Amino acid sequence: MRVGVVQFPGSCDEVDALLAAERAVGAGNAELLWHRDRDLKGVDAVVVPGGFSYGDYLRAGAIAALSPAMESVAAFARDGGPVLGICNGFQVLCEAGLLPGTMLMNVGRRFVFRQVELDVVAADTAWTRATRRGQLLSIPAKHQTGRWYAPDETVERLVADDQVVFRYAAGDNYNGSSDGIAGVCNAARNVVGLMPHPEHAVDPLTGSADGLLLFRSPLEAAGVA
Amino acid sequence: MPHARILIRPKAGILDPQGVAVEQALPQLGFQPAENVRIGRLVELDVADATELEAICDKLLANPLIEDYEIQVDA
Amino acid sequence: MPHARILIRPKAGILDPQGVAVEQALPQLGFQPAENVRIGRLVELDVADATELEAICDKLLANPLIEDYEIQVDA
Amino acid sequence: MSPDPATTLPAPRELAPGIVPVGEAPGVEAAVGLGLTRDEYALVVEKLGREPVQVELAMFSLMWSEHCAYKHSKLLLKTLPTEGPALVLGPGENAGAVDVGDGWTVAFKVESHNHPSAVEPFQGAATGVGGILRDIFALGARPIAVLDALRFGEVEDSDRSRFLLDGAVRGIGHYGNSIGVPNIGGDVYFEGPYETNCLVNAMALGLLRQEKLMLSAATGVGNVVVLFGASTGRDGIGGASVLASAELGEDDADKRPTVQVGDPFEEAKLVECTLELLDKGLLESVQDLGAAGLTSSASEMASKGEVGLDLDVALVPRREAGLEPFEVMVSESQERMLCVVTPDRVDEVIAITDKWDVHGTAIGVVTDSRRFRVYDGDALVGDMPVPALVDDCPLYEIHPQKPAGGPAEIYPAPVARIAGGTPVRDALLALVGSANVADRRPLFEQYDPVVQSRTVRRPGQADAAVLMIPGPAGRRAVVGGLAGPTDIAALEAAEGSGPESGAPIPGVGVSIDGSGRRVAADPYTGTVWNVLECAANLACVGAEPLGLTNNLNFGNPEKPHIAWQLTESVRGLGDACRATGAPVVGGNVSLYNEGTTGPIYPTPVVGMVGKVPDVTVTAPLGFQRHGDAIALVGS
Ligand SMILES: Nc1ncnc2c1ncn2[C@@H]1O[C@H](COP(=O)(O)OP(=O)(O)O)[C@@H](O)[C@H]1O
Repeated sequence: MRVGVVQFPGSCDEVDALLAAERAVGAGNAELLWHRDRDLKGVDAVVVPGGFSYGDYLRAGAIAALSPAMESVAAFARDGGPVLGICNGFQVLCEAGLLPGTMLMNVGRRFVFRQVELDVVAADTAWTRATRRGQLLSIPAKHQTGRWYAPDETVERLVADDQVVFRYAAGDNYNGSSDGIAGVCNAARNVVGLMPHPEHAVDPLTGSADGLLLFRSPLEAAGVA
Repeated sequence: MPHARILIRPKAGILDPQGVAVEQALPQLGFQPAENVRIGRLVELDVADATELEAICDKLLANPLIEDYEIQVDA
Repeated sequence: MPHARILIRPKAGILDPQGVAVEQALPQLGFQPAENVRIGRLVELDVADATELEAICDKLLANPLIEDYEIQVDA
Repeated sequence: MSPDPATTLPAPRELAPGIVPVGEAPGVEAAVGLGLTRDEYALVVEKLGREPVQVELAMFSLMWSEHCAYKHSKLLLKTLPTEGPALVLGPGENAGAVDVGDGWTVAFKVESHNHPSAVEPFQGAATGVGGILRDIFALGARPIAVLDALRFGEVEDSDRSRFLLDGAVRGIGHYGNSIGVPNIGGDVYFEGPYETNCLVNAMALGLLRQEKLMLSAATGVGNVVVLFGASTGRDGIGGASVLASAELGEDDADKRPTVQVGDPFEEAKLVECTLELLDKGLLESVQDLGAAGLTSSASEMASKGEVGLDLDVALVPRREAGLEPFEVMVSESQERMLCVVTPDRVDEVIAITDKWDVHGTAIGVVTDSRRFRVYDGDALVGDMPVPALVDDCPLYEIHPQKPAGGPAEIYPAPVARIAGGTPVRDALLALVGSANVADRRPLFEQYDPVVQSRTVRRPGQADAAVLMIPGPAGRRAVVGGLAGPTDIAALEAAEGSGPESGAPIPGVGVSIDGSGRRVAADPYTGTVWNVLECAANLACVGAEPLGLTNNLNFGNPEKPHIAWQLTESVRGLGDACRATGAPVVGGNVSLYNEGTTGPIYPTPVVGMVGKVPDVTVTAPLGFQRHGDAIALVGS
């Protein structure tokens, strides 16, 4: 199993995502995909990492969503390929129309870093098969524009269709996301986005290893685990 | 090149924490209270072809889920 | 309450990285190139006393070191 | 796109004897307006053999400023110990560096951005972070951490101080968070003497293989000088605007922004581009553009390489029309780098700068003239001996005198916030709720402490921050290049290292400290304390000090009592360094920090780096388990 991590100018967490993926799928099995290239190099799963793609100017994720690499990622996703968007990457996937909703400025208006608890709501997506429903994951969140928003009708539909993948545990929804939603998936359940950073939770030495479960999940889908 | 100005506003009903902060700050600074404070973006640019502006807004400058826009082109 | 609109722009000569980013993105998206793209803020509000607006801009809404502003009050 | 080198690369120009730069000499009054003394101006005239023209006067006034020439502190700084067993690079380059083992080097430096932050705290603090990061990657080191030391007036009483605190913290966060360098610590104090002169000091660390260390000396006559990064605007020209030609009338004065605006996105690309250029061995030397812009970076590169430079300002990419040559030479536009390249590699260098969207431009050439010649197209607009610019500024002795009445003569007593007789319970609550004691979480929570996957102890978790070195990301960068697949786990398995192996994982501890009040009370002992506090913080995470950097924030050294504070403080710093075995690897001096209410507390900020043999056993802060014994160590 090979994982590709898209690298935009201004990405910050792409190397962390790469290392996290390697820990999960084996060394040498992850590589960076340059934003200007359409070639996904035959990878089996794609991570759109966090950071400030194109400086996050205009609107977080807006310019990155239109890059050549994202065109290929969209096609890959439509064909059922597993795609994970983290933080800025989640915003990029929303801007690209691959995931519902969008991100607004935190209610507190500031950038906040905090280790939060994530409640797994759906354990049957391409990126959560290694978790259990109701499991609490300790994962850092860090953003200024991380208030996930969708109109009420959309939220109701997502809840009904079981497309809510993560919620913030009580007290941890510091950005004010609709319905405490921290991550969602598409209808086909192969594309998942979340605001917190599982790639920063893959080693107990740096705080938690709970995030590894996400990176291991595509393996289970592929029947490798 | 025609000069254009695009006003981008948060859609009605969406919480605008910056607007709320301004509303709260005004009386504290000794000003009369204000209402319906909304903070958006202003994009000004010279374009070769003003008919492209709507597509530019839809595709890049504004997010229709959360924002409305208004295009003003100088005569 | 009179409705006012405040256009806040980066001062001439001040680096506007957002404008630069948009200017570079447009041709990449297949649009005609644009020039002098500047991105600022748009503040809309209803105020009790429109004569206070200038002071409000100076004190709160704009950063006079790097931004210019223009006040438009609806008749 | 790539130009034909034979026709377009700048080449040394023949200069007929007797040719002097065009233009009138602005004269001695303009020089005084720019901060030179009359004696210094006379010395410039002597060195040039004529009066300086506009570009030359602008350049001399910057190079001979306190900021660039250290005229009032250089003699004192020479007394500091700069040798140690782990030393890789001492003072004099963009940053200092120490050996942390296994061929890994950590470069680090602290720098102040006090004045810009007092004017515009968000941009001032942000560009402070941007500047110190450039110093780090100019050495070829990947920036791995930022720390910040902040001093403001009493926030409980002062709207202004709250505004400055808020802006500075947001600015530091904005820049560091956006560029992907973790902020792993700092300190903050709120005291009256900083009310009208806040301090914003930022420290950065970088990681590199020792053999990759890049110095800034320009070498190789005929080599090309390439500028890359942001285009040049009128940022930070403020002071030099007395030189502007008359056609710019009064009304236009406010069109000259003095505030530098930072663009972390540009810098993020600059980091990757610079490191790729160095990794591929394409550069002879590289230097960032900081204070005094092209003037100081180009002339210092020439001075270190003992060469001359011809530079054509007409080739410098501009952000706006109408910049005069002197404005290009002194502009402090951010996010720019200058490098020296052999002519055959210019195309390749420019292609890599294009890949990263930080387009390089050849603007000059290394000569054997030992003169810095500035052209504007065909016109010669400046011609100065490099040593005169860089080395010949007079150094001044300062005249210390201890204030007879002690510190009380200089500083008002701090405000008492808890009245005598307050019940203990209330006093305790007031104390823990007071600005100087309260939890710093609301502040450091605005910074990303974990990006790059190296942070073992982040703010609030221990007395010093702890990073794994090299950490998985650093190891990968070196083994395979970040873009290529690399077998880290296999490497770890082969070495018997890695998280599951149980083998020790090496790292560094970092701390930054500097209580000004203590130094005001007793400059010598207070400074010793600051160093010892850093060392003690390191000890708490099991780190052995390897070296330190410092930022001397003081008032006007021409005043005898400030001269005394500075002299005593530097004496304390030297003694404490010798005692802890940590040499000074670099630093910065910020003088004339005086507001309307008098001088700031003398504030030597100390940043110390130590080696942690095994980060897996560093103890966190706080009592861990019920039933553990509690011991007090020391007397
Ligand atoms: N300006 C700052 N930037 C980043 N972290 C900070 C800053 N000020 C304080 N901190 C962090 O907050 C924690 C507590 O700081 P402080 O009260 O100064 O503790 P100490 O006295 O143990 O150094 C430390 O981890 C420190 O690194």
